[in-house]
Amino acid sequence: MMQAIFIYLATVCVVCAVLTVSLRQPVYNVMALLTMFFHVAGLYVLLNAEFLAVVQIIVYAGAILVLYLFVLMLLNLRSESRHLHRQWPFAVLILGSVAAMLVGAMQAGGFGLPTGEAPAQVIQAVGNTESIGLTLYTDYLLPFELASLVLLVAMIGAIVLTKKELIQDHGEEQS
Amino acid sequence: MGLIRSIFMTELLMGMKLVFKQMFKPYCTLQYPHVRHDIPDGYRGLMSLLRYEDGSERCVGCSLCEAACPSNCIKVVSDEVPGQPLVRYAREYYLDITRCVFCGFCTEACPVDALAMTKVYEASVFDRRDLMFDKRKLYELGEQHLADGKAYLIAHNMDDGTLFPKEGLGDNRYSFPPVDLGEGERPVTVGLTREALEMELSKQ
Amino acid sequence: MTTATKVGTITVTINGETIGVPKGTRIIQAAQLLGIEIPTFCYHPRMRPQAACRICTVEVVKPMNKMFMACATEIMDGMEVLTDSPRTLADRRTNLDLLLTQHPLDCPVCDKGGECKLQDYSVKYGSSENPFETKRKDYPEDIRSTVLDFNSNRCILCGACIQVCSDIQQLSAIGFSKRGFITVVGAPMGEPLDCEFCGQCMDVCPVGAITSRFSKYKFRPWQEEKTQTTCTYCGCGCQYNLRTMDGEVSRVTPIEGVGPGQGSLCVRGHFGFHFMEDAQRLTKPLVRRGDKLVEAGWDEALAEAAKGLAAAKAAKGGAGIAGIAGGRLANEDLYLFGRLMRNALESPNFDSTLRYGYINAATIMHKALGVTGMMNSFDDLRRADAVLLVGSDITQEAPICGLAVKDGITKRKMPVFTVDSMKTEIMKLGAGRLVITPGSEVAAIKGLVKAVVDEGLIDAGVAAKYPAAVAAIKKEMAGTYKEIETPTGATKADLVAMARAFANADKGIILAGPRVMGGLKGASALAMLIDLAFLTGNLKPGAGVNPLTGENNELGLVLAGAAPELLPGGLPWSDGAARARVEQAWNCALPEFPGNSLTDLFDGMREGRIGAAYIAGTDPVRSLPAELNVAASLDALDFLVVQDLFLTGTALRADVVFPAQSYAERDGTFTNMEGRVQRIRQAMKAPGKARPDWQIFSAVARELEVPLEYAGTDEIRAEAAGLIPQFAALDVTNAGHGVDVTAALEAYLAGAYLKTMDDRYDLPAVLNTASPHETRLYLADSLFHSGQMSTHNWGLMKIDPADELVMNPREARKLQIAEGDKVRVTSLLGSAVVPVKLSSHANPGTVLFPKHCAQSHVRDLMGVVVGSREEGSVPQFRFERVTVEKVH
Amino acid sequence: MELGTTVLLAVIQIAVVMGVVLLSVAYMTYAERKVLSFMQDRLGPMEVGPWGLLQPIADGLKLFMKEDIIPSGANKIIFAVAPIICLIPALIGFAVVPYSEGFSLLGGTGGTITDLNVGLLYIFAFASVGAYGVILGGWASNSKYALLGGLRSGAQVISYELVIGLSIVGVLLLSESLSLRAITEHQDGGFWHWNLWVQPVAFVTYVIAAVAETNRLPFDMPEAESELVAGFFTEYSGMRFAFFFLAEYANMILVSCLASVLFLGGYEAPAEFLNFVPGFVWLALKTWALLFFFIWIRGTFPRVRFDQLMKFGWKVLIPVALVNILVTAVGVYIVNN
Repeated sequence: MMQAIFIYLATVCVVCAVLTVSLRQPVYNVMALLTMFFHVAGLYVLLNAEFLAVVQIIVYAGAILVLYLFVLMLLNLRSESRHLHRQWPFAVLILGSVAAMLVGAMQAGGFGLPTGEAPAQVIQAVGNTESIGLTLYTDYLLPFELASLVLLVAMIGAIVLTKKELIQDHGEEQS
Repeated sequence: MGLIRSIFMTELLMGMKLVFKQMFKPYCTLQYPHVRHDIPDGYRGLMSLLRYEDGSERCVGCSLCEAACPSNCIKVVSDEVPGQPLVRYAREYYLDITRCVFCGFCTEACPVDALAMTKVYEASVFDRRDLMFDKRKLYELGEQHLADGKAYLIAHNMDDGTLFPKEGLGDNRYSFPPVDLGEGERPVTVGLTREALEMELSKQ
Repeated sequence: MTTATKVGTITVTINGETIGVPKGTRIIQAAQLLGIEIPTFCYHPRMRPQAACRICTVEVVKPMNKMFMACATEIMDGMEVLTDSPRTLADRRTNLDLLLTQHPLDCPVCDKGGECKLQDYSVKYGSSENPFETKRKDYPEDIRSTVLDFNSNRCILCGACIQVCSDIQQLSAIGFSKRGFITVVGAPMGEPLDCEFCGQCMDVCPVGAITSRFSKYKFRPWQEEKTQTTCTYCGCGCQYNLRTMDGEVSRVTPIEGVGPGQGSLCVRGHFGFHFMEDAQRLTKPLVRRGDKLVEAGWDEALAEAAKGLAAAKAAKGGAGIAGIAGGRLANEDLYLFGRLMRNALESPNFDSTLRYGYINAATIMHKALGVTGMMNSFDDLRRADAVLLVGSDITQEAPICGLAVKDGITKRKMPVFTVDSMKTEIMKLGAGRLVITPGSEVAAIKGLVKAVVDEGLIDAGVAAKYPAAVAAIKKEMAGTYKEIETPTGATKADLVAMARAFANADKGIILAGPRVMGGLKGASALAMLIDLAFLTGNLKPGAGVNPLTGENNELGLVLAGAAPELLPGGLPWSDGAARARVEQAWNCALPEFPGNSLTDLFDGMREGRIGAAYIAGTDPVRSLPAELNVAASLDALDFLVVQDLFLTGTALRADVVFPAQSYAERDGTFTNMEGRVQRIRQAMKAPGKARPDWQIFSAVARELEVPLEYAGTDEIRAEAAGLIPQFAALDVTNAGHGVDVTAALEAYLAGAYLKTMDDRYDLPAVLNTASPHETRLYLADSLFHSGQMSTHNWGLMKIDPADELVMNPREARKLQIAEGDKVRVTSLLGSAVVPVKLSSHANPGTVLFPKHCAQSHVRDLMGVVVGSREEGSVPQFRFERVTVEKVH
Repeated sequence: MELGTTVLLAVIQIAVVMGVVLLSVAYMTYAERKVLSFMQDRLGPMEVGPWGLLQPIADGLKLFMKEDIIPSGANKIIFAVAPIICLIPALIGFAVVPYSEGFSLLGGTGGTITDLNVGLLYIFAFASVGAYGVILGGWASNSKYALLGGLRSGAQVISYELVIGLSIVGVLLLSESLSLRAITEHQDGGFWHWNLWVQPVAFVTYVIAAVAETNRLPFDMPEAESELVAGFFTEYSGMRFAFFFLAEYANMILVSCLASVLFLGGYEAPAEFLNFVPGFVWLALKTWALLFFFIWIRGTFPRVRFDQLMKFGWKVLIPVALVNILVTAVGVYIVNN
């Protein structure tokens, strides 16, 4: 049962991922990506990580992809899409090498990856939100804080970069 | 103070309070098709043409209504009454009600009180061409709403109630001979009736 | 009227503004010069003041303080006038109140409502309360006349209508009858009005007392659109406003002070506005299929026409095609027609209705005096010292020119001498008359010249300056008066008296009518009149010889060169330099020899020399008598194109008929007899697919692959003006007015003058001597009709059904013929039955029949004598000897 | 519990909840028209049924029978899919709303269709997907009004989702769970236990953001009639229009339900002695009170300008919500220790 659901989710994920880069209409790309996000969330659910699944949807589907869609609508990409598709041989080359690397890695290491401190039983007992919280704020506190710091820097940088012109404009207006 | 007011949104709450109180006031609308307004006599509804009491047409075809009309929706084609030299009448009279602004200037301009506005305000039809009133339609309206027409003229001080003796007003200087077309001799309106239009269209 | 700049002016101050005016100026005229409006009902700038309406009252402060009538009071030097002082306004208000005691307030049903002076002044000066007791008059409206309705209830008795009838029209057809409160205006003795129906009484009526039956109740002034245009019925070219409502003509209104008529119109101009909307107008091109004319599209008809014309050209050469133009065509059309014939079709055979007589005037006037058309303008006529009118019933043929003469008679007691075979209206008003036998104009003119020579009336200056020419004329005058008295019936005493009176006048104007130019030896007759003017010293500005045109735009035909012996500009074909100019302008070669004239063309058609013809704006089948075999000639053609408003007798024989537009539907210009080039303007839409004539010519040329492309008539006129300088300026009298003809005259006298003298004064043979019939029939012009256009007016047909033989009442009584009886008219060529109308217009021994009328075939009774080539090849068919007998 | 029973239980609950929700949606439209009418001294719909009670049904029938028009130049697939994308998330959210205390049914536990332990986040996740329907619908219509409406909606939804998310963090801190049932039970024992009293600021920001999130007046920028005709669904008609309409009203009910769960104790009775009244009645009462509040606001306030809306969201509500989190966190820390 679980196997069947996994196969379905994984297949759709892969197909949607391919469609995301191969469809010509930008909005269709976004739709394909959206579908993929949902199925990735499904994978999380299969792994008993409901929190992650839901956050995946909120963050990726609900926020980031909406912004993409937003930008796509503001730009009329129809005429430029062909130009983008000319890069596909290059993409195939890169993807091919990455895939080869992955296959090599898997052949070398096998599927027996180490299990973490929160197997399914633990999560069901404690609740997956708590599990994630615990993991993040104990073992991975430093990377977490570093990541947030990097994000903060990126945000401030973006604000400074965009605000620069506005500040200059104001200055010119006043002078 | 202002800060506190905006934090607690007092103005907004005051507005909401007012609206809430309004909910309990009685309604002031009419349930239109079931209940209707009592329309005052001066109401300017659809235009109509009036006849004298003996059935002769009042309109003398002077085109003053056409001249007074601010939206140019009236067209009068005047002529002599056939067989009666020197008697002027409107051979054709068109009123494009789609362009009418219901100002009533035409009725004020009319020297013989042949025009009056009825209390008919429901003018919707299924065919726009039906809103091009011709002479026949206008006289029909006038016959159907004669009382309204009379009341309208009195309400607008265009008449003191002595409107309908056959010879017109008492003051002889305003006397116009009534147009007597005789029974059966009434000229067929040459207007663009709907049937005529349809025939025209079917020809094309 | 008045010019303020004359020397010796007196000054007047009106409302504080001072102006210098000539003596005799009246207050109202001075006020007009200052732009001050004084209300008036009865005053009219072209009439004597009558001070009847009393509304123009003004206050004079200096030299005496008193109220005066502005229209009748002549200005004294230093006069001070107030036109809107309280006293004046009070007087005006009282006047209006008094007028309104009786005037009915039926403005809504009154045709004048909206342009009524009484309305305007009541609004401007009147009061809202009338202090007087009001009483409505209740006269029944007089609707017995054909055109004009009199509503005496509305009449304010200003008398303007009566005055215009007596002063300007000189007919006195209406007047006041009864007295006091019950005074009414109308025909005398309460009879129904039966006059010329010029309608001017209606125009001057300030209120709606006189209205037209033709427009009654059909318009309101504010709904109408006004289009100033030119009347096309005769050569006068009056300007009027064609008023249209929703694309239909509602009426015609004159424009005061504008154009040749100065605001006067005749019955044709005023009431002949129905033909444009006649149901018989051609609306689509017609093409002959078998023996039927069927409707076709323009492309098809144009292609057909071009094919037929090209085939004729290929078979018989350019000279195998004939073009005939009529005066209905505008200047631009004629120019383009000429170019189509001579340039595109390379045919010299381009003739027109000029051939009916005016061609003689065109050639001789140009040869002798270097002018085209008239030497004088209508204004000159009004100011002349004497007028000699030969062979023209001017009030019928050119009514507005007649009014100019009448104006001189009324205002200046100008002597008018008439030589004619009919008792014309102007004859009754004139100072002297010679009633002569029909067809003897040449002899009468010779008599006058002889009287001048014999009585020593030759101008001293002329005698001294040109002795050879004078001697040559004197030599020709050797004969006795007997040879003049016999054919004309005039006595020596009459001739001498008239010659003496005319010669003694300082500025004498000679007017020559169609009976001079169109008769036998027409060119010589006109030359004799030039001799007469020459001998009496009248070839100078303000005096001269003037041929009157009969048809509309005849001068346009001349200027466009619509005759084989003429070039554009009215120059003779023999003028090599002019021909070269035309060749250069058109970029083509013109033949050395001129083409055939009208009668030769018809002969040519029957003999097969002419294969195709293009006839535009005229109907020779109906306008020429049967003896010329016009119909047979046209039938003999391989191909005939006709372009007209109606399906005329000519059009019936055509292979292709083009529907043309009338003058009211298009733009263009017409040339009147004075030479004024005046605009016609589009006032309405043409019926169906009719096109303006110039566009049709242009389209035919395009089909013939000779592009004559123009954007509009202005462009054509601009091109034509290069060859025809008269077309360059609009609305100016071009012909000969004010031109010093001395140089041209001297060249003429020095040239072939003496040679032509040999046969000039030879009298022509007496008309139709072979005929056993006694009564003389003359085809006369009618005031009410001129042909195709007028007879398609139901209005004019109602006024004058026209199809009547006019007989002298006394003679009719002898034959026991009453009005309306049918008579049989018999000539050598056959007989026709027509009804009779009795009128003293016809002399005993003479009967008249309207020229334009084709119904009764009276025209076909006329024998035709075609004049010699020197005399313009004019087919003379206006006189015939007939017998009139009652049909029982 | 057997799989069959679970499915049956789920199906029954889904049917009941959806039925109630859809009926509420229908009568919400009626209530809105009526309440607005009363506020404006009118009577509102009166023709269909007694006092116009059948009006929603008539409207529904009308909409379902009307012609379905797809504008030329529209992207047909997305045009057809957008209303569905809009409607499904709105309805799916009710799956985790606890409408009653747990009860036994067919051997399982009822009271919620599924008591997800991340239920709150689940609702927000699907609410954020609803924005796709609006944006895609606006884009696919090939109309400038629809496109502008869709764009505005995108911007607005993203901004106010943040506010909603931040404003409930306080509640989460207090109840220490993302499960809606847990949150409700946390407020057990009378109205003075409600989160409303502990989190008044959060409640206010939540309600404001909820109004904005559901595109209601005074924040109905995406469909501002006077500017954009009908905003993103200008070109829609018939069934598809009805879907958008249903989605909007279902969303309103959902956020109201959520507000009652989060702040007003959900199905809990306001006092112990009222416990005999079933829980779903209390939830319905609280929800309807909030819905009335929505209508009341609509009847009172004029529409704000778009820049005002964005400024208000980013510069006022988000800082306020953040401060609220900070204060709550500190408070919770102090109390816990």
